[in-house]
Amino acid sequence: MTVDTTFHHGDAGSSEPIVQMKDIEKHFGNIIALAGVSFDVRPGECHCLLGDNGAGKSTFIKTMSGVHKPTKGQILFHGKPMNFSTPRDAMEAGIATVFQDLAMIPLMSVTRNFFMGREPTIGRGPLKRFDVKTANEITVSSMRDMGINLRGPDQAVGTLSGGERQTVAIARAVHFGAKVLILDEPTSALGVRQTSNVLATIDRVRKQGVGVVFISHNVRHALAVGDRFTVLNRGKTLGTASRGEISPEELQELMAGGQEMAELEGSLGGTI
Amino acid sequence: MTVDTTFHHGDAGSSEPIVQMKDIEKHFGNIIALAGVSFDVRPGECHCLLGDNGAGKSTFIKTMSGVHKPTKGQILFHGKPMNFSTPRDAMEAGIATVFQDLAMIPLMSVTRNFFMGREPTIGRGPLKRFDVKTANEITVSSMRDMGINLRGPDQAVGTLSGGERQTVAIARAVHFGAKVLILDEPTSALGVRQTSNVLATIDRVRKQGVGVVFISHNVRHALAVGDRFTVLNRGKTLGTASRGEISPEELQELMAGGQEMAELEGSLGGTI
Amino acid sequence: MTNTAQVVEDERIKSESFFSKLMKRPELGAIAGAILVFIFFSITADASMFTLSGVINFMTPASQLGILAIGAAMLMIGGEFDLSIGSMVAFSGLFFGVCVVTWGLPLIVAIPLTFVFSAFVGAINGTIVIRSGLPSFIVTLAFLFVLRGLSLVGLKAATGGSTQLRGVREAVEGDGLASFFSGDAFPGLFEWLASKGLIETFKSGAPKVTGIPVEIIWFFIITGAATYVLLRLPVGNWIFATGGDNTAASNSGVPVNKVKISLFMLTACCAALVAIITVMDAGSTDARRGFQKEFEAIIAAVIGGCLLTGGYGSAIGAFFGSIIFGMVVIGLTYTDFDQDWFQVFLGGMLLIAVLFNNAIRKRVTGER
Amino acid sequence: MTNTAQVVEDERIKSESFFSKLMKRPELGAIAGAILVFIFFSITADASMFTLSGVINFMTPASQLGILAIGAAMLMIGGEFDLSIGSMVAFSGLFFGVCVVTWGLPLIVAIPLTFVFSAFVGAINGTIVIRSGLPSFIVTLAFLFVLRGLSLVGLKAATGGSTQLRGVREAVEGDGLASFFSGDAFPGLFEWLASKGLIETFKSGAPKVTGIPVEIIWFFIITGAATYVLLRLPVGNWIFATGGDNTAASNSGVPVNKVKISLFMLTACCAALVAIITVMDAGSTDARRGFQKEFEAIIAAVIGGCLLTGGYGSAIGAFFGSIIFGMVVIGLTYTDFDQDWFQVFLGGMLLIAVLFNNAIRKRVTGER
Amino acid sequence: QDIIVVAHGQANDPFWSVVKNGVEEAGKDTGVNVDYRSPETFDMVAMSQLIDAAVNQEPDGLIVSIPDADALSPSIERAVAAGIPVISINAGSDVSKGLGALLHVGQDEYDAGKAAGEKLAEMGGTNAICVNQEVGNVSLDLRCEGFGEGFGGSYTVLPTTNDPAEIESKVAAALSSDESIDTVMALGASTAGEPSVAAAKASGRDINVASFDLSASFLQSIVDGDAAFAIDQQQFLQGYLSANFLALHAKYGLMPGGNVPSGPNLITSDKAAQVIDLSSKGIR
Ligand SMILES: Nc1ncnc2c1ncn2[C@@H]1O[C@H](COP(=O)(O)OP(=O)(O)OP(=O)(O)O)[C@@H](O)[C@H]1O
Ligand SMILES: Nc1ncnc2c1ncn2[C@@H]1O[C@H](COP(=O)(O)OP(=O)(O)OP(=O)(O)O)[C@@H](O)[C@H]1O
Ligand SMILES: [Mg+2]
Ligand SMILES: [Mg+2]
Repeated sequence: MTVDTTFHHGDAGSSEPIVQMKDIEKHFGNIIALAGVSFDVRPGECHCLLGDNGAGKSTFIKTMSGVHKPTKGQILFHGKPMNFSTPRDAMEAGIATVFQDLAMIPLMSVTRNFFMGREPTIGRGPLKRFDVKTANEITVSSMRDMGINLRGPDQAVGTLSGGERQTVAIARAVHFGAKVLILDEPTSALGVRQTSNVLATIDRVRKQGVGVVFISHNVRHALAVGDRFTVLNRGKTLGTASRGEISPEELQELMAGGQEMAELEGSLGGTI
Repeated sequence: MTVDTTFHHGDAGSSEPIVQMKDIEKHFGNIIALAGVSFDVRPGECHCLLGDNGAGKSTFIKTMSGVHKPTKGQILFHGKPMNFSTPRDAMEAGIATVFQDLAMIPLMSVTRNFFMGREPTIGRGPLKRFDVKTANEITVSSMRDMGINLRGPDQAVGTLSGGERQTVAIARAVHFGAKVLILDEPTSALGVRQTSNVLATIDRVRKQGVGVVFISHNVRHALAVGDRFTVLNRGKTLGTASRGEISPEELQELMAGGQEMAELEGSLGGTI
Repeated sequence: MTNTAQVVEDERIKSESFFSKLMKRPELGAIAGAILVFIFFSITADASMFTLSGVINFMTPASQLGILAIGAAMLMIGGEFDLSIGSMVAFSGLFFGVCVVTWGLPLIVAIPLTFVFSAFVGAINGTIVIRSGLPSFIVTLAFLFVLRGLSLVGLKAATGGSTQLRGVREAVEGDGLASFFSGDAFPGLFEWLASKGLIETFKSGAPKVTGIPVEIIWFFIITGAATYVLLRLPVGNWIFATGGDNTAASNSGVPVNKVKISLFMLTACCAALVAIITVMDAGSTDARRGFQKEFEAIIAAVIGGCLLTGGYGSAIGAFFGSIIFGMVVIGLTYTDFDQDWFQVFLGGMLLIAVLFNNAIRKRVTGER
Repeated sequence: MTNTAQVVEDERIKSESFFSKLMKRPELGAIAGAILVFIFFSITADASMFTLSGVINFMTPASQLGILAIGAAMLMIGGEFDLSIGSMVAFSGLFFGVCVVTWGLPLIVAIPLTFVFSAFVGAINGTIVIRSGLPSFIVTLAFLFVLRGLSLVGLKAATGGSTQLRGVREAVEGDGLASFFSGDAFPGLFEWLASKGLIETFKSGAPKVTGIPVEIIWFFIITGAATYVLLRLPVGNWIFATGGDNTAASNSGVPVNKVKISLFMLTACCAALVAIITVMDAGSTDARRGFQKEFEAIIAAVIGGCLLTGGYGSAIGAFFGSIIFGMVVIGLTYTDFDQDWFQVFLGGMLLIAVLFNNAIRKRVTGER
Repeated sequence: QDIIVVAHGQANDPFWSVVKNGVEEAGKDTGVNVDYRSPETFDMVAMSQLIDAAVNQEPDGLIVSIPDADALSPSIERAVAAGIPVISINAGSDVSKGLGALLHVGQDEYDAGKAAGEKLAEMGGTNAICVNQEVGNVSLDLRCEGFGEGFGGSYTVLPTTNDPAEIESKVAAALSSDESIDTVMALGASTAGEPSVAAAKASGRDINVASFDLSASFLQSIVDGDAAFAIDQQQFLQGYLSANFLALHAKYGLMPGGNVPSGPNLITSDKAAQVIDLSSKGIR
């Protein structure tokens, strides 16, 4: 694996974890989605969460960001036991998440989606109101930073293309992610330009001391920005590796859950 | 670019196109999504449709599969002008599509989604009924072929993971795709194993003489299976290239719409 | 394709009791509420409520409501509403009455004609909804008013000024088809049972219950048929898909417009059936027949677990929903509560039944 | 962040007329229908309909309905229904009546007390909906019955057996606050105008219109306030988000439960306001006050473009929706149509207004 | 010349449709233009607005029913102030004069109920139910109250909806849960009366059923002996006479000197047969 990179990599293990999840279990009725997963994220690192489809990655990060209550297990925030009862609590603690389903309201405009729940205001007292102008400006410029030129900030999100929509969710999380930024397959619908922007953004916020949790099915993206790699399989942790300890092929095999894969096209060079 | 591959590649230009789209324009109110795009797909080839986010790829294939009516332009099916008024018409003509939003009903079971609109029946006359047993069997085995072991065919699609859901849509389209198979970013949420299965499947159906339209943001996936590559940008065609005529770097630059990209991590080796 | 549907044992699934599997089905969600209401009345109500005649007494209105509720439930599963069914009862009742009384048609002609006519009105409803893209709520609401108004106008025209058209009973007397749509079924059986002392009789020896009212039989038949259609026929799948997500269903090749129009026609036909039964039973029809039935039908369907947003529900749920509603409405007259409190109890019982239902289901299935 | 929101010229956007931009707004969708109805009546109705007194005459019921409709619209945008507002009008009317007549409280106490009480009932509604996860349709339906029943029981208790509580007008006479909630505003102005011959007078010389009924003023104030809240306040954004997709909103940090409960409290307060105004104006209250108003309020909101599925709509739409409904209901009495045809016309006019509305909007915005 | 009627009962209500027919016939006979209006449900607020609308059109005569004097008085007083001659019908005989109406044509609901109650008590009734298909409609509530007063024995109000099937079941339920009930008082013949007769018949007991207002089928039951009597307030007269008086008033300034009682009028089996035909034409 290449060592010379244009990205800085955080020093894993250097500091106290911001969020620590211990032996998390999550059951939906009779379905066991998580059967004991431990995980932590430290400031300034990018911790990749990898695994096969249905391994439980999304369920896990939803537990982390207050959407699900764990059936069993403990969540520590800055070392103290914490129980986020709503996503709002998690957000107020400084955790911002890009969910796999993006959590956007199709009928609402881009700006209104961007600031949903955390609207900037202008004026004071009873005249305090939604500052639409500032909001529009921030939205357009954040989107442009990610490589999307919006037709206008008042276009309904439902009429955006898949990648445009995903970019809104990422830009929003980056804008509000104070301490921890969780990205669930953020680049899945993105074009090449937008993807490179997102990877660069992850690197940038990491440098600012934010802890990043990055879920991806793309081994190469993970290796490009990740400091540590945790692999899930069928609701259990397969283990955590640090950057440089593991080769792309090994990682890919772990992600496939140890099962054999269809024969690969030569041009892919061994990784998908 | 590597020439030795494990995949067979169709001989582009060898036969009459199945579907031919000429100068398609599509406007939504005052928004111009497509400003004149021409495209065709021949039996036994995989024609990749590439382009930046918001370029109009999804809008284009929706026009092709009868969801949208083009504002201007002509659609030829086996050389004859054709006007699909509903997706059902297109399906009956042998076009199966995996839409980017998957077109699944969250509250319905996997099997019921799989066969939605084309249920297998058993019995005759007034006793003709939905053959649930066969349907379940086909669903479970198709999903297994794609690398997903379902907990049960009666799980609601809404509770599946992102990748599991996408696999249902792909398996369904493959099952019903008689002449043309359209895949809109089919691997975006898939794990490595499932992705390799999908790529192998594209190769398999192509060998059977089906025309495949494959949309992807992953240059390497496109090059691995594509015979021809058409790049869209801001609602217009940038041009079509055949396999071997174009290098990955060139293709990636076209896909980015000619705009510069963020500096890349070295380990990505030039392609995202 | 040689694999069987048999799924391999999966460590990610906890074992689940048969009961909990059962409670997960939307069909059976409403049963807990029905049992609760039953228990409530068996404690508080006069014993005569659950004698044979008492049961038939509350099942008759429940069945009339239920036939409508099942139509409404199927339409709701398909993602639309029909607020015009109540008015449709009056309107097709008028049409049927005019056929039989004014035009003197035999039932074999009048009944199919009434169904065709109602289905036609339903199709108009559906076509407007689909063509305009307006919510069915507002379109069928307009028909609620229009049909109710036309019933009044039509009645006055048919009777020369009165709001009641009578003489239906006399007109259909002796028509062989009448026994399928009015009165009681199996009178012979009940007489025999009475003579054996197996069912209650009046002092005169005549059975208290002379048969099962035909609407109850229709109610069961329609529940069965609707369940079969929803769960076993391709079109059932289409209905769920259409209601679950119109666009996704259409993109998957479901003929959503045909499905919706057919459902509007179906609800109209359910209304027509109720109209025919009640008009023949009462021997007359008036301008207020079916007043607010659309509302009660939707209530019954919702109690039975149908979602207002479409795509989820069941005919059996609507079946129990109608019985719950019917039992509560009639049951309170069997109790000693001051009847001024009727509506308070009605509301309270409905709420408790649905809450109980919900609580049981969550409890059993471990949902949160 | 130094970029401005000014978007660069984009070749992918066709230019759009100001009018078409306007018609895209949900606020103004209903205006076309209102104009159509206006034109219809200016042709068919008695000329007195559009005199000052005629306009005030149809604006009064439109305003009473409209105050409810705006509450209902906000709740619908937030993704829920309240079927209990009609009963709430009766119930809070009773409460207010009892405060004033039986307990003899001054308005300064009675009015806030009524609002607090109603908001409390609304909060119960909302809490049950959220805690149980049941559809608000069924929960508030239960309250429809319960509150209606309690109004009956309460009236009988308060009056010793009658279903009508009288004497409110006498009880509030001379109370300074009364003029904000009953009667006409600006009577002096109108008298002066009449004396100058600027407005119509009866033969006696008294002005036909003695002022603007307070409900009309309240209606305008509430429409303005609701529009401001929806479009300019953060909480407006939360309401749209909650109704658009509850889960997505919650995942994005919107306190959906608080939003919903507040909206239920708001609709209840709207009902209380209507109750106070009508009880003071009528001087009495009875058990059927507000009957079916929930239904009409939802109709007005839907005519005004609110989606039943939530997340879309506007207060101004509900404003025009109420005016359309009020104009049609009262307007028909200014025409020569026979009352028997009233419902047919009502339904027909509603449908045509909404269809027209829709057609214009599609035409103008180029949607298909 | 225009005469406007604003009543609290709907045009599709069997009782009020007869009033409407009376009004229309008077219009035909006298050559004036008559217009019948009512709120969509029993709604006093809406009714006062309809009166206001009528006043705005400055008709030559206004006919109103007054079930709630408090709620309607401002509107009626406004009509009187505007110089429109007003006649009240049906409900409100006690307040009619005070509000400035010229006279009242009708029957007091309470008195009619009392008359029915007395008659039923006379027939040996001791325990009754009063079937009310629209609880909260004050004029119906008054009928029940009056009935209770006249009847003397014990009675309960049975609240129902407008649905005949439900009414039949409810009456049957009430009868079977209380064996001592021997009298059923229905507040409307076609909605409540007919199903009550059916339920009483099915109970196999000997029960006196009486009803307010008329319907052909209920009258037939009286003839057949299944029902005791119906109370007819001859509401056709309320519509016909009031409209006629106002037409004459407009033409010649004539007006009778006092209230006209149109009922009560008990229709028992001896008279019922003659009435059936008229009833099925909407005249009685
Ligand atoms: N609400 C739910 N009810 C029942 N089962 C659920 C629910 N949510 C998730 N599951 C199941 O839990 C498992 C884990 O789902 P999850 O979404 O966490 O997977 P994932 O690792 O994110 O997969 P992907 O990479 O495909 O997104 C899946 O098999 C899914 O079917
Ligand atoms: N219904 C619609 N109304 C208005 N604009 C639309 C609509 N559908 C698509 N668009 C616009 O058309 C453009 C093309 O969208 P499309 O979904 O085809 O892009 P795409 O190439 O598939 O992008 P991606 O790679 O992100 O999926 C987008 O800018 C989008 O905002
Ligand atoms: Mg996931
Ligand atoms: Mg796309």
